Parts: sequence; structure tokens; C-alpha cells
Amino acid sequence: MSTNVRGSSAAVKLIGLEKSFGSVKALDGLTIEIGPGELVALLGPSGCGKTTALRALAGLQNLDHGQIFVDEKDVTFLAPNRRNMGMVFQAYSLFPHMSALANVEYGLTLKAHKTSSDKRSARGKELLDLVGLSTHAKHYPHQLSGGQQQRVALARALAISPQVLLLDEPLSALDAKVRTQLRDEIRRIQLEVGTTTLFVTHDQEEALGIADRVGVMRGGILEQIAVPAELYDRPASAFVAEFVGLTNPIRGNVSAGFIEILGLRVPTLPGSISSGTGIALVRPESLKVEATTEANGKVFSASFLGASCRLTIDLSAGGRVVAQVPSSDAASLGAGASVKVAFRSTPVFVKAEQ
Amino acid sequence: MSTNVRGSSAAVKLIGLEKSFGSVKALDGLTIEIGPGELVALLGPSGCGKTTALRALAGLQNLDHGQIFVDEKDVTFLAPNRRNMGMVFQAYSLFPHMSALANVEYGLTLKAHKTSSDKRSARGKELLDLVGLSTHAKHYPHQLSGGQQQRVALARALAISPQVLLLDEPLSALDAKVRTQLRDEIRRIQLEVGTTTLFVTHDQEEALGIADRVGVMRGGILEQIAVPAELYDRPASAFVAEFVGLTNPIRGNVSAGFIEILGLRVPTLPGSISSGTGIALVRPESLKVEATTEANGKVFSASFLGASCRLTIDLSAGGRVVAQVPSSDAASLGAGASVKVAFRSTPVFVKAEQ
Amino acid sequence: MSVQNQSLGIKTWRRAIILFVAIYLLLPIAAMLDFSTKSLSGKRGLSSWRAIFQQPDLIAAVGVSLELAAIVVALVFFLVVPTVVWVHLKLPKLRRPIELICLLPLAIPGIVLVVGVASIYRWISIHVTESPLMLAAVYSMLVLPYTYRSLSAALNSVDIHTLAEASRTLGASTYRMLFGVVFPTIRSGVMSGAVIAIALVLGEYTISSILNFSTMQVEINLIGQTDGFVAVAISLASLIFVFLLLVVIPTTVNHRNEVLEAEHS
Amino acid sequence: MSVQNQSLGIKTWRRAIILFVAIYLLLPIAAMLDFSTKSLSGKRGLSSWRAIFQQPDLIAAVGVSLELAAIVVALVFFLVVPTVVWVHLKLPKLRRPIELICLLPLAIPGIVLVVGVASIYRWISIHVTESPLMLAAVYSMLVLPYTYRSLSAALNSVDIHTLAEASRTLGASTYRMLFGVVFPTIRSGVMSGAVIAIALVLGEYTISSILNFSTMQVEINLIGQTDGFVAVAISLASLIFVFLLLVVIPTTVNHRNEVLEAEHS
Repeated sequence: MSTNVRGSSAAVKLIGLEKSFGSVKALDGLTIEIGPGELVALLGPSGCGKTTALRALAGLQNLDHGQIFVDEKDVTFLAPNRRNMGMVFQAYSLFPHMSALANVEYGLTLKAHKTSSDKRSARGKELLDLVGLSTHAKHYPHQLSGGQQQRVALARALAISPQVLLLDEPLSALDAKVRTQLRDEIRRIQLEVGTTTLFVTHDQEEALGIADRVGVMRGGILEQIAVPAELYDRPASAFVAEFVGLTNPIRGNVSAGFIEILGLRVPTLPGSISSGTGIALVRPESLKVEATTEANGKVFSASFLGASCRLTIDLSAGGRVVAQVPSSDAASLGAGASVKVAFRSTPVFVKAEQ
Repeated sequence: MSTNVRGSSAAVKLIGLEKSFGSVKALDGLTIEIGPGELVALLGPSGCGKTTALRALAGLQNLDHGQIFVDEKDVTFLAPNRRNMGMVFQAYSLFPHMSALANVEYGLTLKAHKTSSDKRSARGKELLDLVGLSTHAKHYPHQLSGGQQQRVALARALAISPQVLLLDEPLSALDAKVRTQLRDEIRRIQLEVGTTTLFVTHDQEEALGIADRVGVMRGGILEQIAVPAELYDRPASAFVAEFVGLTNPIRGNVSAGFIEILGLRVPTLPGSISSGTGIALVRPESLKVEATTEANGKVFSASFLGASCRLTIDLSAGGRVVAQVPSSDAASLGAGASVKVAFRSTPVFVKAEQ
Repeated sequence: MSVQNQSLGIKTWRRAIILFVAIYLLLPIAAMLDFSTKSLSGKRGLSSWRAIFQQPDLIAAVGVSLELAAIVVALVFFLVVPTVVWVHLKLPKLRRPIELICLLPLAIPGIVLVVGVASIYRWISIHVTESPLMLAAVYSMLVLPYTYRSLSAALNSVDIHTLAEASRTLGASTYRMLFGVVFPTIRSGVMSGAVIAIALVLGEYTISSILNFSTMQVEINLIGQTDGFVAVAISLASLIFVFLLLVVIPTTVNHRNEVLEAEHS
Repeated sequence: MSVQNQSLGIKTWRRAIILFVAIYLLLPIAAMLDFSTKSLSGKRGLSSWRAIFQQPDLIAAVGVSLELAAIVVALVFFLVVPTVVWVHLKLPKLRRPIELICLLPLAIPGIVLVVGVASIYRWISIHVTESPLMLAAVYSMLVLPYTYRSLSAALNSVDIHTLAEASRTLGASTYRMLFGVVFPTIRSGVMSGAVIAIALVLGEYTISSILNFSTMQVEINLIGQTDGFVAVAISLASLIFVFLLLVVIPTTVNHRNEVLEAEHS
């Protein structure tokens, strides 16, 4: 790609952010560092404080305590129009009385990023090109689809060559298919432009799929921040294990860092309970399923996912588990088949029984 | 499960359905047979006629031509209130002035399904129990979440022991996580109750995941109807291949039922072009990726999906492909890695170059 | 822009606004109460209030106004409601034209309407009938925009089309669909439409005055020209009446609905 | 319920409705036109129309009405618009109370308002000023519900809060945010609010009549009592004027906007 789209990459530090709304603590001492050019996703259920954190970084939200640094410069009390951050909102943020191109150029007409008319026009076209909408420059927002509007919003945010790009659930208002496409596109553009990015979402698939690192928030604090694979395979708490990806709760006896489930001794992850009866949180793809006469379960239903297949299995010992197997192995595992469910011995998180 | 929830299972035949709106042909000779107890999903882009077909079956849509049989009985000209079909709508179909239980009982208060007050109440509770909302019987629709509302709508539709259950994009207004949960739940209930079901959706993941067979519609006709795995692995047309699942378009020379791509001779599927240069539509999981020095590509970005990982790879020969590999194999395949992309030699569909 | 500023300033502002509303509403009412309990002699007393019931013309005029209100409400119930529901359900493409027609009376000043077509009305009143029925016909046209709006809002706040189809597939006849599902769903809209119609009919002056009907407001104005004290007392009384109508009735109706629904479930 | 029935019946219905609207609208207007071109002697002619310009009182009254309309529109522009925008942007929690205040004048019949507080107004007109400014103040209160509605609709149809924040993060000062983004976005709402205000002011009769202001409608009614032919001619003229105001101006403004936007892009 042409290098002239590359923007600046700043390091961002949020230190000890606190914010209460009435008696509700939206942020309860949040600290995150984002490296230059990195894309960090903040993931959590609604009300966990992720949007408050993003808005605080944008300057749209005052804080009770805490400091925000961008490239070692303290911006905690800077007005939003002086922070040089591009932001993409959930939806409908395009100026309805301006064409797509005029929207993208808007930031460059303002004092903060004042650019000559020629350069502005060139930059606007370059960015519409980057998001694949160069043919839609003269269209008005109401003439664009939801996905196209969000592309223009992204181009507009990047036009001012921001130090930091902020994405506030930019995909949540879109259709499933468009959502996946635009997610990949955003990642492509972010990698090409190289801008440090904070992405806020409540959709774990989205967060895992797009980010360099994912931070899981709950009640205004960070439960865990890690690269996607680690978050998924080595969750630090039951909340993270259950919020990120599917889990089967399987009861077993815990002792000395192991739990006994499905006739196997399986190592437990740090943070698990250390003794007594616990619930192991087992990923569907950690279960092995074979059609055999020595069955310990029966397939209740099979759900085809494309590359893989998700089986709902009634265990003879009671209870239902969900297993995910490659489609190539699933031909003989239709509804009603007698199967043996075993476990790939990867470490699991074990929580206490309620 | 208790057998008293089991309903009747009727065979459904739609024969040669035709319907035009002005100059637009919504149905252009659609013929489908649905076996007793089967769940068939109709899948297609908006405007393909899938909803018109469902509404015609419900009696909410008059036809220009064609016949509809339920258990060999011609119902083509029967009024909707005499068809004994339960229908779940896209959203907001609960009667707002009635509690959840009153909604479920509504059909049983009507002449068509007149039931004594005691039996009605018992049946209503049984069905709320089936959808897991027995504790919400007295709640009004505005006190229920979107997912709960759709559960009540499902219970209401099943309360009248319908011969056929019709689901008109019942999940499209819901959040990603709720959508997946409710999809599995609908399938579980449908298997338990055993009612013949037609499910209409524009989401291919949903259709593949829930249905016994999936019919892909386009322009008022059925392009292909098959079990999910066959639809995915052996699409009968380029439209089906591209609409169902992701594909990489890879150019190659076609001759004698084979196409040459990535240095391999790969068999082509029936319906493909038979000679000249064509575009093979290759599934991401059909690509093999290895980190090696004999590289023919470089990883541009890696997207973590949980059990698997999706890699966007820039080929040295030009072009970009998307490959999906198990997460366990993906550790060494991060962004920037030099990789060799090969192909698992499964048959592919090949379309003509534009 | 920031939520903090809002939460800091909001309490002060809320108090200021409530104070302002209180003054705005209560000052004239207090002034009216003060004025109506005075008399020319300067002594305080309820003589003006008592005088209300000693005005036979006024009592008759209130009767006429209430009669008009009843006729207009009946017209709304039996003509406007079925028409609007039917258009929403069966002829969605006609919604825009119907809406335009219903909003037309808003665009035409009452005086223009009356002066312009007064000759027709006068002809009717001379040759056909002099009963308030004729005035009720004019009023029902004038209240159309308001009743249409509240009905339309009620119909738009739910997906009435889907509700109707849901009840059909569950086995309901057209009659059961309308009376079991559609009308109960828009009951609050129908009620507020009726209340607005009553308030407008009871408050209207121009048309009844010009067409020489002796309605409540016309009488109030007449009395006001002779005895200001009594007129203010009557105004206050009718203000309180309208207030009760607009606030108390809807609350009671809603409460009753909830009780009924609770019993049903 | 079925789309087929709809498509079969819809054309017939559409024609019937258009015919009905045409009769409903044009019959009285035709009658007015017919009547206004007659005279007592029975001969046809434009004498009544010519007479409009020979009524010095009427010309003065039209002047007063236009003056009133101008003042009310100015009040809407400089007081209502900034207030509503500011509440939407900064104090969203106050939207409901402000909305209630703005809708209050709808609930209080004009005659009650006037008779009740007439003493205050009379005091003002005697001791402070007799200029139409006082009437304009009353009118601006009466048009509040309508102007508020159209402004509020314009503000609600876009997410004004997000637009404001978007322009802030892109580097806009508060001034550039308001004049570059917020006001242009709600321009159509402001325009229609102003147009409704003008139409209402030009059509109002009750209050100006009771407070003894000689506005256009008061004069029309006066003339109507002496010369029906001229009064009908004037009514028709003012009806046409209001129609032009409601239909032609908004169309022109929208067209101009589109041209401006096309040039900008």
C-alpha cells in the first residue's frame, strides 16, 4: 500500500481512571497501556465501563480521578477538540447535510487541522479510496447503506491523521454479514495506517477477531488483558472463561492442581479452586467425540457450522454437553448416534459450585 | 422429555407457487416438499421470495398460481385462521395488553382451538415451562427482553398444537449471543415437539446450524436444497457457493473436470465450467498453511476465532487469500510470517471469469 | 457535552424549571382566584362563585357544550377509529393521503373556514336543522387532526399489522382479531383522542360565536362583558374542569386497565 | 390482510380519495369564488375584490398582522431555537419538563387564558405599551407547542448529540459545532416551525378580538358584518396567501438547500 496513508503511532496510558454516576462506579481504577500502533479491544457486558473509558480518552467524559497520557503528554484536562483523536461512533454520526467527501474533509476545514483546499480535496479522496468508496464521494449519508456510512465515518476519523483512533462499537448496528466484512476491513486499514487504536465492543467474537490484545472489563475494572489466544485458552477468572467463548460446566473433584472429569485427571488453570468439588469450564472443541459401541452418550442434535460441526450430546451419566468437531469427522455423528465423549487434556478453569 | 408436549407432524408440499408484485416476480414456480417432523430452512438475500413463500403457506399471502398441501389436504384457499399453523414473527408480535401466559393461552380461547379453562391454563404453563419462562408467566411483553419475547411467541405458536410451525426470521432482531442461544433452543424444542417446521432466514450461519435441509432461494426459485454439509461442500451453483460460507476466488485453467490452482490439479464440481480460464471458489478451511522457508505468501493479519484462526495471506504471485486453520496450528502463523499456502484436494466449484 | 457537567448543573436547573412552571401556571390561577373572590364593594366572598348557578343562560350553555362534546366523541369512536384502523391494516399505501386530509383543518384558520362557508351553514341552519348537531359536524372536522394524531401514534407504537396476523394464524376470526387484539392495544390512544376532543370542544369560542350558538365559552365572554368577577370565576371553574379531564381521567382509565389486566392474568 | 387484495383495491381507493379531497377542498373555495364575484345587484364582477384595496382599516390591519408575524418569528429564531437545541444537547434530562411546558398552551383554551389574565394584559396596555408587541408575546406563547414540535421532530430525527460529539472530536470549537453542524442539520425543522407560526398568527381571531387589537381576521369579520361579498373575497385571498406560505415557501427553501449542497460537494 502507498505509504502516504500511514499516520502517527502514539503510546497511550490510562492510569487509575475512576468515575461514578450517582452510586454506580463506571470506572473503578482502570489502568491500561496501549503500545504505539497496537489495536486493543475492550470487551465486556453493557454497564462494565468500557464505553466510559473510551469517552474519557476522547475527552467527552470528565473523570473523578486518574490520568491520561498520549506519548508521555498529559491530556487529562484537554478539551476534545484539542486531543487529535479520530472517533467512530456506533451509528448515524455522519453530518446529514454534507456529502460523503464533505464529511471526510470536515475536520480539515477546522482550525485544528487547517489544510489548503487542494490538499484537503486530495486527502479526502485518498481516504475514501482507502475505505473503498471513491465512487460514492458525492453521495449523501441517506443514500448510503449502514456499512458504507460506517466506512465514511472511519475515513472522516482518519482524515485528520489522529494520534489515536477510537472505535465505539462501530459494527453493532450492522447486519451479520456486513459486520464480519467491515471488521476485517477495519483491521486491514488499521494495519496499513498504523494508528494506535482502542476498540470497544460487547461481542467477544469481534474482539477476539480484530485485536492485538483484548481487555475484559467488569464493574469498572480490568479482569484480564491478553492476546486473544491466551484469553481464550488460559482465562484468569470464571467470568472471563464464561464471557469469552462457549463453555460446558462439568462437575468433578479437585485436588493438587488437577480435576477429575470424564475419567481423566486434567490440570487446572491458576485462579481455579484448589480442593473440593468444582465445576470445570470446558471448551466445546476440547471434547473428543467418537462413534463407538463403548458409548457414554448419545447425540441429541448436530449443528453444521461450515468448517466444523457442533454436537449437543446427552451423557448417559446425565446432563448435556456441547462439543465442536471438524466437519470431516462428523459424518457418522448425526442425531441419535451413540458416541464416546472424551477430553483433550488441556488445562481448564475450575470454579466453585454455587 | 415428557411426551405430552409432542405435537402432530404433517408433510407439507408447495407445488409450483407463483406470485408477482407489479412487475417483480416474488415466486417463480417454487416447489418444495417438507417431510413430517423435518425442519427446512429457506435461505436467501432479501427479495428472493423466501418470506412470500412462508406467508403463502400461512395463508397470509394470496398466490397467482400453485398449490399447497398439508398431509395431502389442499389448503391453498383456506383462510389463515383455519390452517392450524403456528407462526413466530420477526419481532414485537406479542399482544402488549396481555401477560406472557395470556399470550400463550390466546389461541386456546378461540373457537378454532377451544379448550376448557383448566386445560388451557395447564397447557399454557406447560409451554412456558418448555421455553424456560415458567417464572415469567405474569410478566407483560414490555417487561421481557427481546429473547424472552421470542420464546413466549414460540410457546404461543406451539400452544395450539399446530400441524406446521412457521418461523419468519425469528432471531434477526436479537443480539449475537442471544441469537445463538435461542437458535439452539428452538432446535431443541422442535426436536422434542416434533412439529414440521419451515424456517426463513437471510443468515447462512443460522440456516446451516439449525436445519435438517437448507433451501437456497434466488429470484423466486430454489437454487438448491440439500442437507447443510452437502450445500456447503458441493454447491450446485456459483451463487450458492458464494452465498453460503466464505470463498476465495482463485484463477486457474480448467480442462476435463479439473482446474489447476496453487500448483495442484483439483476436481471440479458438477455445474462448473468445463474449459478455459475459470475462478475456483475455495473455502478458507480447504487451504493448508505452513510456516516454511519455501514460502509463496506472507501473513498480513491473523484473526482469532476461538477453536480456529483466520489468516489473511498476501500471495507472492499477487492477490490475497483467507485461510482458516485450527488455533493449535496457528501459533507460528502470526502477522508477517512467511508461509506456504497449499490446498486440500477437495472438489471445488469453478465459475467463468467475468 | 460531558455527563459530569450535566449532573452538577441538573439539580439546580430542575429546581429552577419547576419553580418557573409553578409560577407560570399558578400565578394567573392565583390571580383569578383572588379576583373571583372579590366584589365591586371590595369585600371578599364566594358571591361570584354562587352566581355561577344563578345564570340560567350559562347552565343551558354548559348543557349545549357537553352535548356537543358527547356527539363529537361518538363521531370519533364510530367513524374515525374504524377508518384509521382499517387504513392502517388494509390500505397502508393510503396512510399518507389520509394523514394529509386529517391534518388539513390545522392549516386552514377557523375564521376563514367559518366566514367562507358560513353561507352554507346558515342555509342548513335555516332550512334543515338548528340543533347543535350542525356545529358538532364542524367541530368533528376541527378535532380531526388531534384525534388522528393520537390514534396514529398508538397504532404506530405497536406493529399492529403483525399483531393482527399473529392473531389470525392463532385461529382468530376478523371480529375476534379486532375486538380481542387491535382495539385493546390502541385503547389508550382512543382515550386520549376522546379527551383532547372534549377539551377542544369545551374550549372553542370563535366558530360558535360567529355561528350564533350559545356555548359555554360564548356565555363566559358575554357574562365577562357585564360582570367580570363572575366571568373569571367561571373561567377558573372551566379551567379546573378541563384540567381534571386531561389529567385525572387518563390516570384513572390506565389504573383500571392495569387492574383488569392483573385480574386476567 | 393480503397484498393481492390491496393491489386490486388500491387504485380504486386512491382515485376515490383524491376525488373526495378535491371536492372537500375545492367546493367551498369554488363557492367562495362564486360568491365573491357577485354583488347585491346580482351582476358579476370583481368589484368586491377591488374593494379590498379601498379599505384603509383593512390595509392597516394586514400591516399589524404581518408585523406580529415578523415579531413572533424573530422570537422563535432567537429564543426558542437556541433553548431547544441547548436542552437537547446539554440537559437531556430536562427534555420532558420543557416539552410539557411548551405543550401547555394547547391544553388551556385561548378564551380561558384571555378572560382569566385579561386584567393583567389590560394593565400592561394602559400603563406600559399599547403596541402589538404585547399581543406578540401572547402569540409566541400560543405558537410554542407547534414550533416546539417541529423543532423537536427535526432534532429527534437525527442523533444530534452524536453529531455534536463527532464534530468536537474532529476539532470543532463550540461555535463551529453549532453553526457548521447543528443548525444546518435542523434547518428544515426551523423553517417549518416559522411557517406554522406565521400561519397561526395570521389566522388567529379570538384573542386579538377580545383584547381589541385590529388584526386582519378581526377586520375581515367586521367587514363581513357589513359587506359579506368583500369579506368572502378577503377570506379567499388570505386562504390563498396561507396556502402559498405552507406549500410554496417550504418547497422553495428545500430546493435552494439542495442546490447549495450540490454546489458545496
